[in-house]
Amino acid sequence: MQQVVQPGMQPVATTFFFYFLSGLTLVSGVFVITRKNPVHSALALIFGLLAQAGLYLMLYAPFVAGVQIILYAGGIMVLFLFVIMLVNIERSQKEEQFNKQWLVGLLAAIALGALFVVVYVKGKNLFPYRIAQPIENSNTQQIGVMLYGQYMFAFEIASLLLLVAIIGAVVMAKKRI
Amino acid sequence: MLDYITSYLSSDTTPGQAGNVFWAFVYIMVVFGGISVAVMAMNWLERKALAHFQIRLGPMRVGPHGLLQPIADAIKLMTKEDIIPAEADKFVFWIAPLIILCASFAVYIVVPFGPTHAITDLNIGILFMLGVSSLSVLGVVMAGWASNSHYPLIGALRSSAQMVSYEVAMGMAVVSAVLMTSLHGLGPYGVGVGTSGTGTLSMIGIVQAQQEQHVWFLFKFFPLGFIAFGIFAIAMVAETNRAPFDLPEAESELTAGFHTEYSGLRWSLFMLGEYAAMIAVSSIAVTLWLGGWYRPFPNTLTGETWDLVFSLFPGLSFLALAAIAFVGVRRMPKHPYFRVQTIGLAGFGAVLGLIGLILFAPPMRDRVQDIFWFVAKVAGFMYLYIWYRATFPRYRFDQLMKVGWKVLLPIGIGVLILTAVLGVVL
Amino acid sequence: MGAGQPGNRERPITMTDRTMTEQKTTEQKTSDPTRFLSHLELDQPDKTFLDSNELVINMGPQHPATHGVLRVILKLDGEKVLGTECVIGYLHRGVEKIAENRTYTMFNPYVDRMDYVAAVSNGLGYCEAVEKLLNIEAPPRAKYIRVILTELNRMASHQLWLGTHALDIGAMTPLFYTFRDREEILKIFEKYCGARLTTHAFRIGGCQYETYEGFERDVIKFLNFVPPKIDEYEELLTSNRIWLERTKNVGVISRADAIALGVTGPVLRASGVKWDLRKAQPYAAYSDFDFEIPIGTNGDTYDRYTVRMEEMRQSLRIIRQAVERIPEGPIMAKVPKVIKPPVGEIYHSIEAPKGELGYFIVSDGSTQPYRVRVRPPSFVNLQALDIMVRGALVADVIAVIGTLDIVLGEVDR
Amino acid sequence: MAPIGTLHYLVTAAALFILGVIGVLTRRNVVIVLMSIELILNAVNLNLVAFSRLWGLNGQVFAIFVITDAAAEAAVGLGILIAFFRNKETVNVDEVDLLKW
Repeated sequence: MQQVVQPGMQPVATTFFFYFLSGLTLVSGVFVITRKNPVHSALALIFGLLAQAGLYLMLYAPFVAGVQIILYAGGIMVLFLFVIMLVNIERSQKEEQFNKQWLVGLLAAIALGALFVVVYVKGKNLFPYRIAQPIENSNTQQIGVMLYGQYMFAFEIASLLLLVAIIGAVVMAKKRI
Repeated sequence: MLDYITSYLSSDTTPGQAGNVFWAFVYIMVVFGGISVAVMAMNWLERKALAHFQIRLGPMRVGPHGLLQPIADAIKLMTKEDIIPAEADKFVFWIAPLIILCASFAVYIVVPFGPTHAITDLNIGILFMLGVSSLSVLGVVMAGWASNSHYPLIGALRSSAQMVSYEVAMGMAVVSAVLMTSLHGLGPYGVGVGTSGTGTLSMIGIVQAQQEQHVWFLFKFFPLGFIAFGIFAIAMVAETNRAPFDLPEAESELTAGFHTEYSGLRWSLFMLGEYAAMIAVSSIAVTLWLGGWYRPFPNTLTGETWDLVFSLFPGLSFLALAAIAFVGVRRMPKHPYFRVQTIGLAGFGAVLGLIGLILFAPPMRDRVQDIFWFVAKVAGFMYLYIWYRATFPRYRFDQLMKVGWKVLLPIGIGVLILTAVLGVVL
Repeated sequence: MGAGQPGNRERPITMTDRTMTEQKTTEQKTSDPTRFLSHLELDQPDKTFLDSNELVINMGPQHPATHGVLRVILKLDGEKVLGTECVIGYLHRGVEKIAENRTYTMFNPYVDRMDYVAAVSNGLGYCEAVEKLLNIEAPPRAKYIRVILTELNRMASHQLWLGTHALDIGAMTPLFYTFRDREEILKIFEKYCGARLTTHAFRIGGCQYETYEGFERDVIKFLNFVPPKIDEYEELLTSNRIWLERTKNVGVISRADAIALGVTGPVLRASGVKWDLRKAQPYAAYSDFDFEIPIGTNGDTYDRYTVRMEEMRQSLRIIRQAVERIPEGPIMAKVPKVIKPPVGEIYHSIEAPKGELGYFIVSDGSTQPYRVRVRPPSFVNLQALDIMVRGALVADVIAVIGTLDIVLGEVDR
Repeated sequence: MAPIGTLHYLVTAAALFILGVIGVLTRRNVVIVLMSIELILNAVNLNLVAFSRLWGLNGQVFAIFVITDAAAEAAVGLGILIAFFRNKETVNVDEVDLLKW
C-alpha cells in the first residue's frame, strides 16, 4: 500500500504549522471554557474546529478535514448559534459563571491530566517518534470502501442514530406535537 | 531563484500541487484581485442590466455610461462613517463580515480556471468548496445576532435556516455529478465511453472526467444530468440569498435583513462576500455540469479547424466589446461637456480592442482559451442572476422551505439513485 | 404544558360536542364584534423568542413597505402573526379642522392633499358635495370632463398601487412599467390644469378650465396605448407561480366581515359584493355609461389584484365612451361669487379608486363650513388589516398592506 | 526542533480533552457545557486520526463516526436545552434538578 509521495505534496514547514494550529486549537479551547458570552465561546470553538481541520490535513486525512468543516463548523455550530439566539443569554451572563464544585472539577481534571502525563511519559516508546509513511495520498476512496464494506453495520447503526436524534430533537423542541 | 520561478512554467500542474510557493502566491493574488474586479464589474453590470430590464438607464454620470460607478461607490463606502450600534456586541459585529468574506473567497482556492490555472487542486476539492461556502452561514447568523435588533435577528434566523436546508439539496445534486465521474454508461449520443472507473472529488479531476467521456455532465444520462443541474441551479440561488430567494434581506419586509445595522465599509464587505459567493457557486455549477474550462461542442465539432475556430473566440469577444464601446463613442452627444467622457470611452474601447488583438496571437490564444470559456460560462450564470432579480417576485418563508425540503430534496435523492442505477446498468 | 396534571385531561370529544362547537364558532364568526379588536396586550413584558407571546416588533413608521408613515405593531410567534395594531397619525395635518376656517372655495385644494395619488377623485367628491349643498348642478360637459379625468386618475392610482404592491412582494420591474404608463396620464393632467399630482382640476359648479386643444386626441392616444401595457403587467405577474403562491389565500376577508367592517372599494368587491357607487348611486355622468363591476370570489389578495386589473380595463371603457360622446356647452354652472350655502348638512360619497370617499358637510349659513368630515376609504379599509393577517406570516402583512392600497395622507388627513 | 511525531498530536489531543473536561465540570451554562463536550469529542477525533497515520485508515473511519455522533448529540442536547429553557427560563445547569416537567 505504501506509495511514494511526490515531493510536491510534502507539507511545507510542518513544524511551524503544527505548533501554530495546535496552539490555535488549545487557545480557542481555553476561550471556549472561559468566555462569559456563549456566542464568543461558539466563535472560539469554530476557530478551534477549523484549526483542527488543518491538523487533519497535516495528518493526510483530507476527507475527515472536509467532513469536519462541513459538518462541525458548517452544521453543528450553526445549530449552536441558532439555539444561543433563541435562549435569552442576557441573564445568564450576569450570573455566576462557574458552579459551586468548580474547585473539585478542576482538581479532577488536573488529576486526569496528570494521568495522561504519566501514561505518555511511560509509554513514549509505544509511539514511534517519527511519523509513519502516509498510507496513501488520496485515501478518500478507501474510506468509502471501508465505510460500505468493513464498517457497513456501524454505518447503518450511525444512520439509525441520526434518525433517532432527529425525532428526539423534534419531540424535545416542539411545543405541541 | 530564477530557476525556481521558471521551472513551474514548464510543468503541467497547479502551483499548489507543484509546491511552488512563488507561483502559488502569484496565483492567489491574481485570482483574488480578479474576483474583486469581477465583483465590481458585476456590480456595474447588474445595475446597468437591471436598469435596462426596467426601462431605466442606470448609472450614467460617473464615467462614460457609469463605468466608473463601482469605483465611486467603493470610495464612498470606504469614507462613510462606520456605525456600530451602542448595544451591539462589538467583537462579533466586527468579525461577522470578515467571516463571510473569508468563506466566500477561500472557495476560489480550488476553482479550476483551466487545467493548470488553479491555485491548487485538492483531492477533496468539491467537498472543500461546499464546506467552506457553508461557513458563510456563521457570518450571517453572527451579524444578525450581534446587531442586537429585531429585524437583523429575524433575517439571520431566516437565512441560516434557508442556507442550511438548501445545502442538503445542493449536496444531493453535487453527489450525483460526482457519481458521473466514475460511471461511464452511454449517454444519449452514445459518446459516454471511457476506460477508467475511478471517481474523483477533485475539481480538476471532474472536468477531466468530462473531457475523457467527451460529454458535459449536463447531457449525461439525458434527463438526469439536466435535473441535477436544475436542482443545483435553484439551490445555488437560495444559497447565495438572491432573488427570488432573497428573504433574509427582503427589503420590503425586514428592511435589509441581517445587515440592516451595518454601514460603510463593513456593509460593503457583505456585498463583496455576496457577489464573490455568487461567482463561486456559479463556478461550481460550471465545473460540475458545463464542462468547466472545456469548450462547447467538444464531441460533435471536432477536428483542427473547429479547434482553431473556437480558439478565436476570446479575441473576437473582446473585439466585440470594443466595437460596442466605439458605437457608444459615436452616439455620445457632441457637446464639450461630454468630451472627457467620450475620450475615456474611446480609450476604454481601444484597450479592449488591443486586448482582443493580443488574444489572437497563437501562443496567447491557446493559453487563454480555457480561462475564457470558464469565465464566459460563469458570466452566463451571472446574467441569469440578474434576470431572476428583474423577473421574479419573492417567495414567502414557508413556501421557500417547502420548495427546499419537499420538492428539491426528494427529486435530488431520486436523481442520485437513478444515476447510480443507470450507471451500473448501462 | 399542564397536560400531565390530573383533572386537566381533555374529555374525549363526542359527535354532539363537535357539532355544537362548530355551531358556536360559526355563530361567533358572524355576530361577535369583539373579534375585530386586536388583542395585543402590549403592556405585558417583552419576553424572549421562545415564548408563545413574545416578540413584539414595530413595523414602521420608517419602513420601506408601509407605504408612508404607517406604524404597525406586530405581535409575532416566530414568523407567525398573532395580532397587529395600527398606529396612525404621523401624517395628521388637521384637514377637517382647517376646513372650518376656510371658505368653501379656499378649502377645495386641501382635499387634493389627502389621497395624493388620486387627487382628482377627492376634488370631485368635494365639489359635488358642495354643489349638492348649494343645490346646483354642473353642466353636462363639465360632468363628462370630470368623468374622464376621474377615471384617468383611477387608472393612475391603480397603476401606482400595482407597482408598489408588486415591489412589496419582491417583483421590482412592474413598478417601473407602471410608472412609465402613469406618466402619460400625468402629462394629460399637466396639460389640462398645470399640475401633475395635486391637480385641483375641478371647481364648485363645474370645471375651471376648458379642455385644451387636442385633449380628446391625447386621451384617445392614451386609450390605445395602455391596453397592451396592462397585458404586459399581467404577463409579468398573473401567471407567475411565485406571484400566485404569494397572493392566493393570503389576507382573506369574508363577505360578511368585509361588510361588517365597512370595507369598500376593490377590497369589498373582491370578497364578492357587487357594490360600486358609480352604479349604486350614480353621480356625475356615470349613469350614461356602460361598464361592468368586476367582483372576486375568495376575497384574497389575488382576487383584489384581478379586480383592480379588470377595473383598469373598465375605466378605459368608460373613458372611451365619455370622450366619444362628450357634449359641447358651458363648463361652469351659475355659481354665486360668494358661496354661502343654506343652513343644513349633506353627505355625498363617490367611488374613489380606493373605495367610498364621502364628505359630510355641515353648513351654518356662513361662508365657511361649520364642520367637514371626510370618510376616507383607506382609513376604513385599514381596519381590516388585523383580521386579514392574523395567523399569517410577516411576509403576508406586507402583501396585505400593499393590497389594501392605503395612502397615509388620506388615513391621517 | 524535533520533527513532529504522533506523540505531538496525542499531547495536543490530551490537552484539548482536559480543557473539555474542565469546561464540563465547572461551567454552569448548558450551552457551554455542550460545547465542552464537543471539545472532548474533538480531542478523541484528533487521537483517532493521528493513530490512523500509524495503523491504517480505521481511525479515520471512526473519526467520521464520532462526528456523526457529535451531530446527534448536539441535536438532542440542544433540543433538551430548548425544552428546558421554555419551562425554567434559564440555561443554568445547576437548575436541571427535575426528572420531568
